[in-house]
Amino acid sequence: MAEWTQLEAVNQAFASEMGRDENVVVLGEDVGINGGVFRATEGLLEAFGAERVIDTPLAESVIVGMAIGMAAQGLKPIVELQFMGFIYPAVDQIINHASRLRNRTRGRITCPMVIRAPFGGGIHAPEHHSESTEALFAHMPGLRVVIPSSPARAYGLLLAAIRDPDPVVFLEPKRVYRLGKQVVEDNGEALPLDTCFVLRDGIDITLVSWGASIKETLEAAQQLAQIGVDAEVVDVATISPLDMGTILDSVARTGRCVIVHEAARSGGVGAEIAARLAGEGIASLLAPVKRVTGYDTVMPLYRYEDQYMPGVNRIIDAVQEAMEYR
Amino acid sequence: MAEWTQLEAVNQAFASEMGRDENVVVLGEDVGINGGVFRATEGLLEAFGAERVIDTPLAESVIVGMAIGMAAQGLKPIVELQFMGFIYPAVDQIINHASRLRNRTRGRITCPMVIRAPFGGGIHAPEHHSESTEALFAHMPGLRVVIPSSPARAYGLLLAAIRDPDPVVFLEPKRVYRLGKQVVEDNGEALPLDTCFVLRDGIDITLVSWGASIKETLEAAQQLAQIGVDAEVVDVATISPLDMGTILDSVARTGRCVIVHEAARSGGVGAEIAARLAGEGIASLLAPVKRVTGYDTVMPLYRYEDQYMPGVNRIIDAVQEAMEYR
Amino acid sequence: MPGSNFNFETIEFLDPNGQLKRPLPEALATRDKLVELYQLMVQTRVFDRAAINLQRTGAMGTYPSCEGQEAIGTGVGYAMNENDVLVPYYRDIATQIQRGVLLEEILRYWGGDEWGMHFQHQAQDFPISVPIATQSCHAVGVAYAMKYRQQPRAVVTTCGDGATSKGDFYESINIAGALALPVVFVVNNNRWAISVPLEKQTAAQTIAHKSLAAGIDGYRVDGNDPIAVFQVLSEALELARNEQRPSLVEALTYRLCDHTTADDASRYRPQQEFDAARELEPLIRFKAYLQKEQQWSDADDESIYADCKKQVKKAIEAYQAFPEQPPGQFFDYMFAKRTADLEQQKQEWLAGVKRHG
Amino acid sequence: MPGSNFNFETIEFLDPNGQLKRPLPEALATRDKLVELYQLMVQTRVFDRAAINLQRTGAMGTYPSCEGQEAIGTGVGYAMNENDVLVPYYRDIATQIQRGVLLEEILRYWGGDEWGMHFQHQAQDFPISVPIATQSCHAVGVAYAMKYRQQPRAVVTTCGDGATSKGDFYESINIAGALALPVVFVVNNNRWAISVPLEKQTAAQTIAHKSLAAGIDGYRVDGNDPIAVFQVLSEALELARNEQRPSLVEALTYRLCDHTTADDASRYRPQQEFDAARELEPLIRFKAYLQKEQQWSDADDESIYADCKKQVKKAIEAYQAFPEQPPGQFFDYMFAKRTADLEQQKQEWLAGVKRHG
Ligand SMILES: Cc1ncc(C[n+]2csc(CCOP(=O)(O)OP(=O)(O)O)c2C)c(N)n1
Ligand SMILES: Cc1ncc(C[n+]2csc(CCOP(=O)(O)OP(=O)(O)O)c2C)c(N)n1
Ligand SMILES: [Mg+2]
Ligand SMILES: [Mg+2]
Repeated sequence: MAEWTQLEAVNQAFASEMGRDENVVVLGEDVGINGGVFRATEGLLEAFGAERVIDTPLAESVIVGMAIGMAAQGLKPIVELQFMGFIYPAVDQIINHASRLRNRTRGRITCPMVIRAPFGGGIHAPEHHSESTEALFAHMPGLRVVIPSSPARAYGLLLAAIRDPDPVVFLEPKRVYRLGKQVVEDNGEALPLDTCFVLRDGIDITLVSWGASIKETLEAAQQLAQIGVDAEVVDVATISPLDMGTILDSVARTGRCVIVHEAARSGGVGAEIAARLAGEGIASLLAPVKRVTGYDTVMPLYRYEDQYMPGVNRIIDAVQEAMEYR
Repeated sequence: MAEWTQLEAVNQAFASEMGRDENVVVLGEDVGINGGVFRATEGLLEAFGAERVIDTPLAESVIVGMAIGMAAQGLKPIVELQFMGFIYPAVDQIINHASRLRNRTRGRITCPMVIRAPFGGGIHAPEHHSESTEALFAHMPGLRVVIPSSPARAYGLLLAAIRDPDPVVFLEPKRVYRLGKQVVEDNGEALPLDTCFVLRDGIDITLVSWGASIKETLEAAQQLAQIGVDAEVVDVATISPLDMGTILDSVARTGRCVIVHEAARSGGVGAEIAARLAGEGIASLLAPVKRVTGYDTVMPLYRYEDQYMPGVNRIIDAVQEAMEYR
Repeated sequence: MPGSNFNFETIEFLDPNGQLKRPLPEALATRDKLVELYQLMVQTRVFDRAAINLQRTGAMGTYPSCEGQEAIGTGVGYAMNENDVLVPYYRDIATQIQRGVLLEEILRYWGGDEWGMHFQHQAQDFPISVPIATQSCHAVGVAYAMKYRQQPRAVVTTCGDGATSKGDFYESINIAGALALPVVFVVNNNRWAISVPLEKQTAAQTIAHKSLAAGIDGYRVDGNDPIAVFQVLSEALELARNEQRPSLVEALTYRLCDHTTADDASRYRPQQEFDAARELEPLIRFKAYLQKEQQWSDADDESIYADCKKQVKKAIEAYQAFPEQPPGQFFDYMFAKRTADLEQQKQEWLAGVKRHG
Repeated sequence: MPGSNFNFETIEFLDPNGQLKRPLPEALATRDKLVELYQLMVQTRVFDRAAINLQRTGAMGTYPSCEGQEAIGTGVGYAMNENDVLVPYYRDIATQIQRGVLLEEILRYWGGDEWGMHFQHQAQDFPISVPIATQSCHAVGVAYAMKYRQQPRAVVTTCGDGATSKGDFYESINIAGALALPVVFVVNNNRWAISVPLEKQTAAQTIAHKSLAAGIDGYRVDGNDPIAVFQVLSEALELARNEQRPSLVEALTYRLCDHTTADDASRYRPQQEFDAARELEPLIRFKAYLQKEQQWSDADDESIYADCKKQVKKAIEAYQAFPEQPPGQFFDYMFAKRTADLEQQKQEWLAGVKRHG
């Protein structure tokens, strides 16, 4: 069995599913001979040909809109948008059409398609290359929003996303694209969507996160263990629709919750999770729900991005505050 | 003093400010001779000429992008987007530029501009004419999002939005555009942004809402009074940045909170308010924070939209649940 | 100005008096076919008037009339093969009825019911797209799938003159050219986009000139002449199906109606311009032709109108007889299977209905 | 195909051997001016190489080289008036330095500091726009303001060949035409958009043909010849300023570099094509011309390079000497005044810094 980075896992999921199903096609800017700017589609052109690995003109709206038309004809298009900062021209097609065609036609025309974009900061990239605006899509009825945080989950969730009969926005945390390898079996097996993954069991507090921030969250949990705080770590993975059951169960046991995400705090997905805790989960709460997040600012240019990113220290501080709350 | 509908109040705010400041220009589809599809800009072409009341081609991205260029040159453009469902092609310009130019240039280039759009359902309009996606913009750093709910607030807040040195998304609840008149003094005085308005004092529970839902919220409060529940009603008005102080103060007194909005529940602005209650406000909470909202579905076509809309009954039910919670 | 002196010839068969200026295309050279074209236009007109009336009497919501523009859809639909795909906009009733969409489905949609876009007898055509020009993008995707599968099929997508100002229109024609896709973009140039006249919409010499930006074929056709529209579309579709040559067809017509029933065109439209356009409209012209050249009698005409009215009456009855959606159906088609959240919300909703009725 | 036979002539002054093919424009007919053009190109090239080097050594972030494309910015900047406005993209260094942007500011931006776009000596020009083609929209707004105030000024906005596929580009040229705005759209056609060659980007016969879609003037110019670029831009700007005639200028060149320092063009770019383009590049050509016609000596050349290197060295020193932003400055420029939320978040952030250093 192979050891893969997340990026390799994405690439392998492609190769596996394209080999299995000739309706799967890939389209986007530079996905062909260049293999994508991060190389996620490397080798696919050679393996599957230019009809299935389509270098498009530079036009995000028609790229996504075209995928909708393809999907309506039974293809399973996978769109690569180069960076999440360039998803906005396609928002109209995603919100007004991809997510609505099934409902609009009462099931006659559907949109099985995946829109992939690398997202998040921390790689010293230029302006607009560090976006975490997953909350925009999580608020959109009719869309699934899926975020892997390990090679195995990248592989299994991407397979699930491709096979899903509805549109999936698949956001790949590029900061951890090449950080750490994992043995993944290339068995073509999908992981379940709409399900959180509990990455660490614990009894004192529940840490909830997704994407690249899982890294700092797990690090914080480890450091906390050394000072006697036993944290449960939940990777939300599918941020919409939320598997709130898993989180509520965990908080019912721990009584405390810290949510960690890179996106701006106000209106982030953390707000929805905290709101449900304030609703259904209120009886479990022994302390304020804390959010360790990006700030309500633009991501600074790279020289200052570390100031912005939610790091291990900030997580630990929040946990300690929550633990001390009486 | 005149009695105005909200629509007339918007129109008068325009007239007043355009008379005062010749840098104010209005642009959009059909804003000229047609006076806008809702007639919000009626009479402006005659009064201020075609250079200041600009009928544009049908192209939302360049309409907003052009306003950015105008604002950079010291004009104060007011964009009308015909319906909120047609704002999405302009999302790229709003998020990537209007909200960021000040920060990007460290204050050298700024974007004093207003983007107006009628929003919300309930007028039996066609598809895409009933959107309430204010949460998208509320999550965007660098934007103000302002929603009036009465003629006086429409007038005063629109003046404030035009005069604000930064971009404002100004969403007008079209369901109440012509519902009820109010005496408003045409004195050119702005109301404060970033401030909630307490519309009704009460001691038992805090009802938080904005836009057209204020109508049902106030109705619910009145009915509740008859069964002995004294509800405070807060109109958030500026949904970003949130004036959370007013809401926290109120809940500190009442201990209970129901949030009402038309937008889809998951990831709506109600989530942010509830999340802050679950954070800073937790010590005040005597009951779960309830959200009475639209569902996580597309707004149904008009024959079924009443099924979707959060009505008085649903608000009262939620309040009663909250009141009964021990 | 460089380039602006290039001209696209406007293709016409029938002049405004119903005089045939060129020989009939072979495919239309029988009386039956010609009568069929006329019938389609009349059917559309009669339906359109009835729909406006339904709206006026509160039995239906906002509706966009296509009065004066019936020849475009008639010619377009007549030129399409059954296995082609239509990606329409909201003034394509004449095309849609040829594609198997039921009149009562069209009413049902504007009557505020999603089932109006379910199209019982038409599986592949798109529903109309309300957000202007967005459908152009879908059309190129459908065309891509046809090309990928090496099928000799093509896509027709339509939009208005105003729509040609939108980025989506241009991105679509450009990608259609770049990838050589079997798609024909038909522009209903009715000279207005709500209250904005064509002159304010673009400085392009013609809408057909926009094809040059994408390197695709461009055509201009008299959009009040169903024969000309049929002929141009037939050629364009042939090239699309067999040679993957995309094209843009500008069909010249006039919006002889308000923008929709929510609009009042008298606020902005010069009466003279309207009166002049009335003279050129397709039904009068085609009837004159049939009378002159195809022994068309007043009785024939009356009988066609009577037929069409009967059809429309039946459609209205069918519309009014549609069953209501089961309560809370709006939860059911968001995903292939309701998510846990939606399941919970639906239960909550049903409980509320139970409580309050 | 209708229309595709229309040709835009490519305007050239210097041939690839540095031979002058037409008389010099009057405005450039002194040795000093010509040397100044050369100096600008050399300055840009020397800076560009140094910037790449800073990136390679870890002293700066990703950087987009403009090697081979120096003549465009040189000619464009030289044609602009001080009170015109530039709305640039990321390969316009030669223009920006003429507009008062400091070399150290450019480094500072790519070095990850917003102050690099503050432009101490240039108040009105836009910073570069990373989201492709979005800047075209801003340009028409700036042009509108100039026209509104009846100022004889104009806007130049630039983008790449790939950018012309985007809706924003087209919406902008179309509205510029419809509203008759004083703006010149310059397209740096370097034949690649990262790994996508022009042939895959569009089927348009030329980029200049896209002007026909908007009804604005179109020009094609040899983008490796600063004299030709200057001359075309001068004419286009004159028409923009005085007659509100917008135009699109396609400048033909080649990207003699990777897309950015994060790219490796050898993965996709045919070596032969690259080698052939090298032969045509602007600096060699212009030097040959100066040598042939303007008594340019090797010593002159060396001295110009030495000068430019000195400038660049100073710029790098200034870049390295820039003070750090005060801690937490990223909270301070979101709004004219920090909102209550941002104030609270900044305090929270400062407390964290105090706690952990
Ligand atoms: C993106 C978007 N913006 C605005 C609207 C509102 N609107 C509906 S139709 C229309 C005018 C369309 O004009 P045109 O394309 O010429 O088509 P016509 O109605 O004349 O057939 C406008 C502005 C919309 N539906 N979508
Ligand atoms: C909207 C958007 N999509 C994608 C990108 C990523 N990207 C940066 S430059 C580039 C290619 C641009 O090519 P071109 O317009 O020809 O300009 P050039 O770089 O060749 O000068 C791409 C795809 C982006 N910056 N913005
Ligand atoms: Mg029209
Ligand atoms: Mg290029």
